[in-house]
Amino acid sequence: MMEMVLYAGAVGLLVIGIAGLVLSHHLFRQVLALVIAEAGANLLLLLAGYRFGGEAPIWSEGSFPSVMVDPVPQAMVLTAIVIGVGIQALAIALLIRVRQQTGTLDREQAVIEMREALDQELGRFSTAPKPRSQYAPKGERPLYPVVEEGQDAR
Amino acid sequence: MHAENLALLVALPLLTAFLLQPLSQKFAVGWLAPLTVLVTLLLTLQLGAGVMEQPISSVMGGFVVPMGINFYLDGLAWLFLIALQLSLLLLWPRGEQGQSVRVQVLMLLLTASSIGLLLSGDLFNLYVFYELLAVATFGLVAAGESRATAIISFRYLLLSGVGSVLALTGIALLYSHAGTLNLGHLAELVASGELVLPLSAFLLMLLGFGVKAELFAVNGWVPEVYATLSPRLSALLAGVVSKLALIVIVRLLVLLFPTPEASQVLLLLGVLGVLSGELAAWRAQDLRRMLAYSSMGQLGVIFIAFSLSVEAGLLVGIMLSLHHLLVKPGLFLLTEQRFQGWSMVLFILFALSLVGVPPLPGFWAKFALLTGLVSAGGWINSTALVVFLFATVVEASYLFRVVQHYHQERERHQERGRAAVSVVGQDNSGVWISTLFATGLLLTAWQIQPISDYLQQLAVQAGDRQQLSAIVVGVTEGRP
Amino acid sequence: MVESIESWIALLLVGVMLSAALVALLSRSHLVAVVSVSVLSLGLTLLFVLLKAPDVAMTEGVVGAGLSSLILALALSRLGLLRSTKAGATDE
Amino acid sequence: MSREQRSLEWTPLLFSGGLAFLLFTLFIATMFGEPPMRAGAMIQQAGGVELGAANLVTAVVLGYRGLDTLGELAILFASATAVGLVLSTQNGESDKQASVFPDKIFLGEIFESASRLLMPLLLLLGFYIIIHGHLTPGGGFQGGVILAIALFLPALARSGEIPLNHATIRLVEGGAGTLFILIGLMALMQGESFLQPLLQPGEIGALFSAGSLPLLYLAVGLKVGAELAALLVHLSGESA
Repeated sequence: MMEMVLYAGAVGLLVIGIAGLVLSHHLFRQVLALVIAEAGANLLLLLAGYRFGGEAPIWSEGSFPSVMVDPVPQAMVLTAIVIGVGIQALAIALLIRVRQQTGTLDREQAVIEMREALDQELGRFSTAPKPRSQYAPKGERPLYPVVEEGQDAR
Repeated sequence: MHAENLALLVALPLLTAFLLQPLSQKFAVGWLAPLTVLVTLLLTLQLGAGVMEQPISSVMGGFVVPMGINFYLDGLAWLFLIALQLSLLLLWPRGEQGQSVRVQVLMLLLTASSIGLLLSGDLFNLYVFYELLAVATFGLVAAGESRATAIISFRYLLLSGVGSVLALTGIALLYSHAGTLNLGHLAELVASGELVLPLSAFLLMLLGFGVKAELFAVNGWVPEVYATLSPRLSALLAGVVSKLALIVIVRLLVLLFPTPEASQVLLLLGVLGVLSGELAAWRAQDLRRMLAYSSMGQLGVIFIAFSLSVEAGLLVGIMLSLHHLLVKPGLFLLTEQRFQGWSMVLFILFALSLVGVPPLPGFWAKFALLTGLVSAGGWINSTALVVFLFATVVEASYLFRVVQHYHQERERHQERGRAAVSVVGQDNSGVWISTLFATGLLLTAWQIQPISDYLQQLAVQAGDRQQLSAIVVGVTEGRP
Repeated sequence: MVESIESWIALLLVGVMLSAALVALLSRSHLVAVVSVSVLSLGLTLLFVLLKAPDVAMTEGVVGAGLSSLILALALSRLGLLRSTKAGATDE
Repeated sequence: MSREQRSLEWTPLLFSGGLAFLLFTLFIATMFGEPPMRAGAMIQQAGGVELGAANLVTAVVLGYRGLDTLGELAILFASATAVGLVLSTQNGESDKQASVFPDKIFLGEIFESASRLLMPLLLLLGFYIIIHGHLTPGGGFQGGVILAIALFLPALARSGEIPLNHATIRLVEGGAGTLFILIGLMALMQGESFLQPLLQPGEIGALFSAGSLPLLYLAVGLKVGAELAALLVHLSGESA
């Protein structure tokens, strides 16, 4: 039963994370979802080295335990956890910048801003018919709204 | 040359990266980073002397193989190492971006991780280098000039994050079946039939490592990122770095999953990549995104090539990769400024080769794929063949639409009695570097026979699992 | 019997972790979401102890429950998400 | 624009359900509890003797898979560098924002004096964990994180100066990473391979044992501490 529970937990975290990443409309929640998915993957990796009745691979009372769990996945999970936190910090930093650049943390809104900025910066070559993207804004509006700092906090 | 020195190729760029920031507070160190790459290039040349006859393997820390991590240098890795480091030297960011110590540091980390990806013989270690490559790329994307850099980099980070979670899951699955992650050791176990790895592990790792290789379904980042990066960095990422992830995937396919099912998955994703990439490129509104989409399509073609049988597929795939490695950076560099005169000539040359016009190398690579697909037979391969031919037509149409557009623009300018376009003091280095790539292309066209013989040898070596496990694990007896 | 006790603890922890994950993604308040991610990390830490991985447990405890939560809390303040709820985040 | 109007998207949910089922069955089919341990068993036999580390995980992290650890340090370094790049391009802007911000974490005087008391204790604990990494659970990563938090606490409480300035952090960052690589290179210079453990393994369980592993862990701890401190400083928006 134990493996059922553990694998259900790990796979559950992984899938909740990935689904949350796809479904969230808020960029900050997407970061949280990534953190959750990573936790699930780490747990899966650790489970790959578990042994029934095994002890932690540490010298105690003059000898190593006779049955030990596999130390290799443990070392790899250690590495993966630290990698994960580095990426998480970078994601947060990028989010802070996203808010400065586009003034929003809503996913769709940010994508619209991005496409507008790109179209404006790269518009060099236009022989193909201009397609209306589903994200294109309706009606007249300034190409790039100037957003004051801290506007959405008020 | 001492085989243990393989580690230096990764250690030296890392060392310089760590030292660069403290040093830069005292001295101007702009030259130190490229110099390091030059040193590793020389080291590579020295190490690779006998590698075509006998690949070398070196275990970090001097442990026995399944315990320690090994570096493995064969002809394939060596060739791409040289290509990587030459491209790095040519495309090293200059100007305002190059002044920033942080950008230099990230470039060095990119260098170290790329070299690591080519050399490492351990799956989890590959994952670590892959993550390092990813993080360095996020930083470089965010350092771009566009107003949308942060959101683009963030979206790339999320996609890549999902990829790495999937890859990690694949590694976990593989480890719980095999109990080892060394590629040589695994290859030996798989070849002897002692171990059957689940295809799903391949799928998970394919999606994970495929993010950087512009594999279909995980290539959503490509147009945005290449549109915001400076042309040099786009050239570097599209030209060389994508091939490194590709080589990782190919090694997985050849060494661990030599089953028809795995190849078919690759073929399917390749076909979808070709279709989506080329059609998107046809509809693209600007040159950079067009090139980015077309790069997705061409990577798809390369995936199709690698999905052929090991003997035929490796050779064709390597040919196509090398061709793309010469052409795509050249094209991206041309987007640095407006087209005129010489850059137009270069663009047409690259476009002709990309489409596959006879004396140019692109033709030979595509022809090899064509014959490969025809001789492989079966309805799947025939479908791939049709898609591939269709893609070539689409490719030709959009590339020459660009030529036509710029030609018309130029004539319009001339009618108004103005010089085409001449911005005073424009930086022309992009065109010069692009010229170098074009020279490489023409040299290849000239020496096509010896080069393809060499690649043939290379492919045979890269497909030789027994040699690999013999060299890496050191067990040869008891196996024919 | 030890086996089954461990199983029950594992079941409890997994339940807590999965619900924390759901709360983190579904709750309206960002603060609650961050707190649930920390709870998830704590649960994972205990599970790692149960799986005889003290090193990993320590890392997860320090990194996941400590540092990562600190980073997310800083993010909340820097992104101005402490007051606004998920729905109101972009309504200006 | 209200979020409530967005209907639940069923396709991704169904897809995730399928994925969950697939992964679950895949992993259930593995040999849980009795892993093959091809590499692991060898390490368990050889690890203690070869490296003299009482904690086998440490032996793997710094010995057998030392390259992974180096790569990981590089990732943290890359991440800190990228964060610096992202958040420093608009320094003026972010400073203005920090002062305008209504939501700044405010922690009272109690926390401030507590943090002053706590900091040396945490520093001590961090170093203790680092130097006992080869004996007991814990080591460079865990200790390093504690160091970073200890250094950051006063900043959080006083929303001001950090006991270390940026130049020092950078020096430690660079120095510790260099130390790790140099220890690795020393073996290479002696004709052995990169990252080969130096010195004698010594007696398992003693503080001065496991050869150069404690030194490596010290480098890891300092590096991790410096990187994370730099990250936290950048993220908190302090212009240190």
